[in-house]
Amino acid sequence: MTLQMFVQSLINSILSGGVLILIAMGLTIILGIMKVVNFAHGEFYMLGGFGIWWFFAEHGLNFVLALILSVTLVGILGVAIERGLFKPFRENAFPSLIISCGILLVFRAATQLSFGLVDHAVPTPEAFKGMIQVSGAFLSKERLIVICITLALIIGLYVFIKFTKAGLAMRAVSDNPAAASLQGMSVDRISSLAFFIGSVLAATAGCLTGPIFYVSPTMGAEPGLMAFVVIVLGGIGSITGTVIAGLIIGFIEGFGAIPFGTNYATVMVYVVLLITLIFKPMGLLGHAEK
Amino acid sequence: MPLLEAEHLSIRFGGLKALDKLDIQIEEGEILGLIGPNGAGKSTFINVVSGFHKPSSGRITLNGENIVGLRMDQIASKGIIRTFQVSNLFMSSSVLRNIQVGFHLQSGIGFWGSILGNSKTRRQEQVLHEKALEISNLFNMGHLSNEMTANLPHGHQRELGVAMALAAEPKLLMLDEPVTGMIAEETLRFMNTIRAITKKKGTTTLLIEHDMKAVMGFCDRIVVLNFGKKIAEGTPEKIQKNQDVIKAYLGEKKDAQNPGPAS
Amino acid sequence: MGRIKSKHNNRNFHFMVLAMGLLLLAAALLVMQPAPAEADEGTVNVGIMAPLSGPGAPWGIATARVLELQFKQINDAGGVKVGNKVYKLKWYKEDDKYMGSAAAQAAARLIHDLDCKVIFGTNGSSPVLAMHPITTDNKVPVFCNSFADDAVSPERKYNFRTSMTSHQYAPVVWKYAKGRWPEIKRVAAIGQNDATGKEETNHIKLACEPLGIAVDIELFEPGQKEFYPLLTRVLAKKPDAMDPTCCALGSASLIMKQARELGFKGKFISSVFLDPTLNGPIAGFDNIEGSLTVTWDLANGSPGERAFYKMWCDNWNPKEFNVSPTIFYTGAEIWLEAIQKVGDIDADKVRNLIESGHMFNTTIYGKVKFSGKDYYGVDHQLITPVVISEVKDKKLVEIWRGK
Amino acid sequence: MLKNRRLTPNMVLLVIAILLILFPMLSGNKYYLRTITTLAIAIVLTSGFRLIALTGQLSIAQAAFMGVGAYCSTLLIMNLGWNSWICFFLAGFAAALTAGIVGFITLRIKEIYFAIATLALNELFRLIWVEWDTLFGGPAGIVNIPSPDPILGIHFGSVVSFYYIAVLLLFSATAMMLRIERSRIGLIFSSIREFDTLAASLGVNLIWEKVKAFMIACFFAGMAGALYAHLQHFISPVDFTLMDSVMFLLYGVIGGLESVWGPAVGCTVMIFIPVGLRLIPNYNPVIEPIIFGGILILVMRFCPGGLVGLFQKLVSDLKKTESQKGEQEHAAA
Repeated sequence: MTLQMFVQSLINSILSGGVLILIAMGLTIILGIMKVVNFAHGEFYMLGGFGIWWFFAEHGLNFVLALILSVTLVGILGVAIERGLFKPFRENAFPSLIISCGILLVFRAATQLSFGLVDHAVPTPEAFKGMIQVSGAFLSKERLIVICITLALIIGLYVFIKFTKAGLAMRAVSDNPAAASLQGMSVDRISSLAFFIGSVLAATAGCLTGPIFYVSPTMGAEPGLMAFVVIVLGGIGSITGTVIAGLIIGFIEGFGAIPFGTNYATVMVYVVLLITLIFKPMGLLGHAEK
Repeated sequence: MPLLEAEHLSIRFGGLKALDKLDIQIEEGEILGLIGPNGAGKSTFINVVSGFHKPSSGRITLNGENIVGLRMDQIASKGIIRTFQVSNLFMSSSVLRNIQVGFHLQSGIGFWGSILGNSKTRRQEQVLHEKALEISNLFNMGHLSNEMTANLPHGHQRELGVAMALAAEPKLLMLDEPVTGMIAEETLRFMNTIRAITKKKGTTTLLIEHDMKAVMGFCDRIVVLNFGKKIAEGTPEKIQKNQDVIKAYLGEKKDAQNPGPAS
Repeated sequence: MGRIKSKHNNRNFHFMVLAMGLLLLAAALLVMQPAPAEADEGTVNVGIMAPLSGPGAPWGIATARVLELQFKQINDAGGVKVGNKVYKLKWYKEDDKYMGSAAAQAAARLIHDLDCKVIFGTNGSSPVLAMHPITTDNKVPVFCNSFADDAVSPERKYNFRTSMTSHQYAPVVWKYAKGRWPEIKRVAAIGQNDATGKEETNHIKLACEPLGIAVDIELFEPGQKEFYPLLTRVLAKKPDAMDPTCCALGSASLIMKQARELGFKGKFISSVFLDPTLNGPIAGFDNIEGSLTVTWDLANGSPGERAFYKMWCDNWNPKEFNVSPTIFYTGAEIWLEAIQKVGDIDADKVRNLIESGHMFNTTIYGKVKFSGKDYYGVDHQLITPVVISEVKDKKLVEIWRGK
Repeated sequence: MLKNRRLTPNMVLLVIAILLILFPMLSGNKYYLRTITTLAIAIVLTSGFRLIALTGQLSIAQAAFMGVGAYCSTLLIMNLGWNSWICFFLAGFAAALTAGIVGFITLRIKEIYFAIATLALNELFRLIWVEWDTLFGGPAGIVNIPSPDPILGIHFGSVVSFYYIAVLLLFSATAMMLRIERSRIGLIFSSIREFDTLAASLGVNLIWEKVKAFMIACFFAGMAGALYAHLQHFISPVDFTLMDSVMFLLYGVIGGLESVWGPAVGCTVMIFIPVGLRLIPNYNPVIEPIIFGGILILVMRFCPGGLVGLFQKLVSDLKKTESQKGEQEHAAA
């Protein structure tokens, strides 16, 4: 492997890992706090993408404005779904899993029916165009910006969970909802907040990757699945674990693809997940309840 | 040779030594009381013996055979059955089904017998059913046998836990605070039932209790723990007069303002 | 659960069984009630099978739209005259979900329940192969589009493919490319890791190797969007040209975009499908400028092609246009012409006509016939003109047309 | 009808059985025969899923084990020319054996972690079938799978014969599930789900019992897979995907996992809804995912116990009001 290929693979790994982390982060918060198994998480990513396409590409809004608008709308939708559908099923895997599967089917089919049959391109904003070259390896500016924003969001979220009052409340609810509500915390409000943050993060990932890839009704399927792999590998509810697991998977995809091809890299991801779970049944940084 | 022997048993959680080089022998057929103030390591001892926790060091032998490192179910199949401190039961099953799970090791019904459901299996199942009713009658729960466990009053739940353990026909029965939350009369009745059954069947019993007074009348011998160490051992009369024991309980009363044994 | 000994629960158990019985009874009634939809006197039932949901939906929905309009127009014009009878068409639409099992089930409905005499569909190899036992056993002709070689073979007696595959396209386009740019020595063929992608990349390999071009095949899981790792691997082998189109439209576009981002300077040559109006927005128009493809601009094609494209634009969003409907539209045209010609809707007669090398006149491509005996062992492959176009100024420009 | 307390469950079962056996004679519609055949396969798979769920584990890999059975029987028949009926059982054993090996490794993983591990397993199996094309035919799959060999001159090729094989498989699987439900194995399985530590303290070997459940479930999945291969005459990796595994999960939970009848009810309802919808003139299948998703959401939102749970609740409510009425009358008298 030449230096150029190594640097390129490094950049590739960080980028695919970063986007994965962004999506998985929302899921781990939702699953960690509410114990709701949300298979429809990828659909919030998809809706975020459609938001940016609708506001920015179709209606010519400013990119940042379109991002904020789309992310907020998806967040509100997330809260509405949480209040309306998931609320009775906190701590209850089966019903929440089924409901989320239903949401997934409805969202996917509804977007297909309302936004048509083609994959929608989202143009890259002028400011983000162009390439950067690092020791022979290429990195487009739009990707660099995604990496930066992802990094900022991860740090922001970490600070939020570790140091703010709301974050502390979230952790308390996650550890023991009954005790937290006895101490006067509103489990309802914290759950809604968690769901809001979760859907916002997924939607942000959708908005940011919109111009890099494209927007289609089925775009949430693969990231939604991989997000589960990431959080289970990292340990549910652990932010550090999610970051580590996301990077591990990013690196397997980035470096594994070079000697073996991408389809074998996918095989390796699942093998690594299984082996990790055999030795650490609660994921890398997950800890047993009780 | 004692039935169960623990030698130099230690376990630590983080920096805390829950058990500290503990030596305990349990003789065949006796009722041994294990008492001590909160946090003395009584439940930890049961957890270690039953395989729930692994000791940091030390040996546990049953009839001279080492049992450290075995899984919970392997230890159970060697005849060591425990109950739990809080009412740990199959709450959404009936009383009878709870007891029937207790028969797991004794049922004698194999996989294929169970699947095929031939007449032999049916007979065995009938026998088990009757045995389960018998056990529930021993604890005056015969009329409740089809009730859902979660609906039982607290006292009955505690009794059911012991009934399940007895159904497994243990060599060594370990009862973890079986009378918690019972009023005095209930306690008396319950403890008498247990003593009657175990003595009749010759079951060796290890009884853990926080309430010293409650166990005095029932145990053949008592071991007192404090901070994971054995501080006294002997007949109930001897223990009641032991200065170290009194100090341990009184000390606790002063520090944690816990209602002591006398209250 | 299962507290069998309890009196209370015994009753519940009892009622559960009752519930199931009632449900099954209802199901049975539902099943027995409608008699199979026998075709009325003067109508003939035809089936449309397409992926109406799932990843193939963009093709399937477009196909269903066009075929429904086509059949409606025929009925409005008085129907089809077969022998001395005039039939109206009655069509039924089924969703194969782009899955084999669903396609088999859908074919069973169209044939056994709805008595369809012909099926137009479907995309994808797995669905076509899965419905074969049912359609062949019941002698129902299938006009399909599957890039798997296996979809057309002697034992699939009533399967006809009305789309050309990379097997026909690749030799032509690569021969042309090698003639024009002799410096092409190494090609990367990138495809989706499914039956279609595997066949297509293999066709490219078969076409290129006789020309002295080495081919590196690279496959990826369907739905993948990040091709940087894959392309890093591909570009390390320094290919002179790339065929990235053995996959869904979006994936192909992304591969081209990302290859350019990673510094790929060579040509994109497509043996499957490349259209700047569809690929361009995602791939970037600059990135695909100068590419070579077997796709051509229907809007500037033969009169039939122009009319077809206009029909789409009159009724639906031009942006949603794709080639899938043309394939099945052509299939329907051929079947209709065949039954009129032989004066019967019998599948064997239609098959004999097609295998006899009959020239069909009424298609959007002009005169076409079926061939393929030397490769597939049976003349069930429709041969349409091969056109090579180049992408110039964001448009397809025809540069070569075969006969 | 509900008041007829003399109607025993066994009688109802008998009626269902007779109906199923007579059905091909009552209606010659091959489409419905085929639908019920697929329904039977789905019920067998879903019952297996439920059996695993009984031990508290959520398996999203049942389609993969169905695939193991399908590929095993197909390869043995087509490459070695073995008798298809022997292969039919071998398919079950192969799937059970695979499940046993996999189970011993993975079944100590719990809850959602186990669900995702099985999900990965399903993907791994699929990728093996896709990548190992010399043996498994790759993504193109295996075509022209023959019909089962004739027994005593009876040929098995028609839809009706597959229907009867499927019904037979359904009966034997259901009988097995009922037997397990009523026997000590079922008791031990559910005790693990309710409280594994307590079960272990009474001598239950958690892993072994879970592996047992997993193996029984996968045995039937494998047989169903072999039947599926014969029915379709064609298998490919896309027939045994994650989505199919999730489907069995959905069917099971919609029906209700608490009851042994849940999978049957769930599969019947969910498979017959699309069939029923197609009877509506001019029905457009495009909206089907929305209807399907809507049903999932509504059923779970308003009766988390599934359809059987809902039915039980309705019946018990009815009885409650009846007995209240009775008491009132009694009091009045």
